[in-house]
Amino acid sequence: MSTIDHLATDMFDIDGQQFSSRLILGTGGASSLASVEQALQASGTEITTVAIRHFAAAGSGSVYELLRRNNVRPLPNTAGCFTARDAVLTAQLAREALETNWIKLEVIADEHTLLPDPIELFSAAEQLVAEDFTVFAYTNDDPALAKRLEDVGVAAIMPAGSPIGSGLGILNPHNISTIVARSNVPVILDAGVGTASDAALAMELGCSAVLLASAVTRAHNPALMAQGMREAVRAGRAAHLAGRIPRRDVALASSPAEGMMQTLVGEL
Amino acid sequence: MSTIDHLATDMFDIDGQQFSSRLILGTGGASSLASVEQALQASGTEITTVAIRHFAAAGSGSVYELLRRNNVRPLPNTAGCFTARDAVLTAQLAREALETNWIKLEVIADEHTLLPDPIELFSAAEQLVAEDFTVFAYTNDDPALAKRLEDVGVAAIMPAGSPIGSGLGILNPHNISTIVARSNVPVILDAGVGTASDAALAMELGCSAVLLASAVTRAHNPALMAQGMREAVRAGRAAHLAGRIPRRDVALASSPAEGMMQTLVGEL
Amino acid sequence: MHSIDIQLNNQAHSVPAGSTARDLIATHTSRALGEDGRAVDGSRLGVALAVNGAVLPRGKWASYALCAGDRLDIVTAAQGG
Amino acid sequence: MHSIDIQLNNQAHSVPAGSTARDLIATHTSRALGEDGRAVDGSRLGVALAVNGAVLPRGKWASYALCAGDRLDIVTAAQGG
Repeated sequence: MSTIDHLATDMFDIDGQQFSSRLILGTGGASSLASVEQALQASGTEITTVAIRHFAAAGSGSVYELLRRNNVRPLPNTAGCFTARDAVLTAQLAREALETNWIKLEVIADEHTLLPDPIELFSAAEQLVAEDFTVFAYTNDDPALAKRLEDVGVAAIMPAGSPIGSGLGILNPHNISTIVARSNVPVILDAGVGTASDAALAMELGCSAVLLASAVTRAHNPALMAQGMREAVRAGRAAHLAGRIPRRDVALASSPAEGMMQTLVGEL
Repeated sequence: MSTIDHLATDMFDIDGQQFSSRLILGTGGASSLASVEQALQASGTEITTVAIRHFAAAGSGSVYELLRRNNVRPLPNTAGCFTARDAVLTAQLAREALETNWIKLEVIADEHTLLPDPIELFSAAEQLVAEDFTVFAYTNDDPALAKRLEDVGVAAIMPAGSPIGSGLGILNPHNISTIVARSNVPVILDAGVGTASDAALAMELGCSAVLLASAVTRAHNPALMAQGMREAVRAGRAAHLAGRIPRRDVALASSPAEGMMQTLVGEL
Repeated sequence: MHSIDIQLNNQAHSVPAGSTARDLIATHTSRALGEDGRAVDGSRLGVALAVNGAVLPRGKWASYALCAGDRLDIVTAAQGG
Repeated sequence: MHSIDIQLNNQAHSVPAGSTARDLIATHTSRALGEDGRAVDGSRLGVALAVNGAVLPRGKWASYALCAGDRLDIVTAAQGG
């Protein structure tokens, strides 16, 4: 049976550019670069996050080269930074190294939760916007903070569904849909996705894209999970656009009452 | 970027036959046959349920012909039956009309919940198995009843996620996974799916397939929702096979601590 | 030539005396049917018949003469489920 | 010819006196670099340099002479995020 792709013209717009894929992959947690590459290909991603770390002279291959040969755009992050100062320096190094203004801004409050520190995050966002960075702001799921970040000029709001690597999915769907409803920039669900249905839910809530790493890289079969995430993000996007049925407290028959045999309606 | 389909060889086995699609569509609730046909094509379904109703001489096209020209196998149901007697008669008529031994057995307790009546359902299943039907038993999500139905010889267990047409999704995931864990026949989630993430979750819980109707036929855009459901079922299946990450109460960094600049780890 | 009264799909209906179930279904579906109750054009008919609440297999349609008061149900696949 | 001691990526390191940042990076990455701090083969280098905790743009690598005690960080993209 031939199928039309009803999402063929649905593009993800960010920073004046268009992407077919609404799945942004992270590369952390994978057992090898080969595993990353298989997952990237199965995911269909066009944007992928990388960390900025010391160059190892005898490195076993380059993540940067891997992204370039797969035509995937790098989104460097500031993972591991606890202060605005460190995040800004990391962003500056990332821009210099990867020749991109894009930065996924992470400023972490503590190593236990890896939740963003709202004050340092906001300060770093202000500085980086002033330095002409295109800031993807990793934030908690607070609609008020999201609004402040948007007002300061970030390009995308990236609320956490749950703590990084926890696999707990979206713990507060209401907050995510509130952020989406109030935002004039793309909202990208970041962190906490554990499995495909979590990614689909994020898109159903109106997110423009989903960023995930551990759910794929640490799955038993990363490439297969990557394919699942690709289809889940598309599925959730389709469902969001298609307009779901309302939730009802009582059942509603899908088979008609008309045309029943008399016997079967108890008359006779 | 070229992608391999990691699900290409993953087939749905039922009654000795193999199907590529694990999505079974229902045709009820659609505004027109044209709408059904577009949704069928977008869904990629290979099996679709129909009701058995009086033949209308001046009918506006035939569901049966529609399924035949799309090479979709009909799965007649006994929707609307409240007793084993009526369900058995409907099954017999369905076999005669559609020339198939397959029957989706529904025996409803009341019109408010449309939940199956366990006693009538079990009785009808016994009779139909004895008459060589291939019985797809629509049941509640009770693992004990599911086992009794399997023992009597049904070909598939079809537990409800929530009441038919309610769109409430899977209200008791634990029951569904328990049924899956104990079952030696395919478990097909039936009823209650509202949106794509519900369908993905069903597959993640280990169901072999998902049956849904209203979620597609009553969506604002049925064809687009059908595509979403197709990808959601594949996504959930991939995630199930791929082996998801565990849920954790604390975060786990996806970016490495190694290779951080000294400045950034607070030393200096 | 007189007619007999039956009930067809929950409605009162008259058929010529001597009509068989096959005659009734052929008229009702506008299809020519063979002795075996199948469409003569080889395509599938997709209908079934109940007489007084029991299935009458298509192979017996040609030999079943309708009786006054018979309750007939001609059914087919409809949107549902 | 004497050498000077610096810190490179958190480790003690010696370079010949008079070395520039460009010399250090060329050695460390095994790539030939032009005056503009770019690889002479035209491919992207993918690294950045911080000197004493501040970015030194690639355009200034060739003109920056390393000083004893300088703390250098050469960074690149790594798996993460």
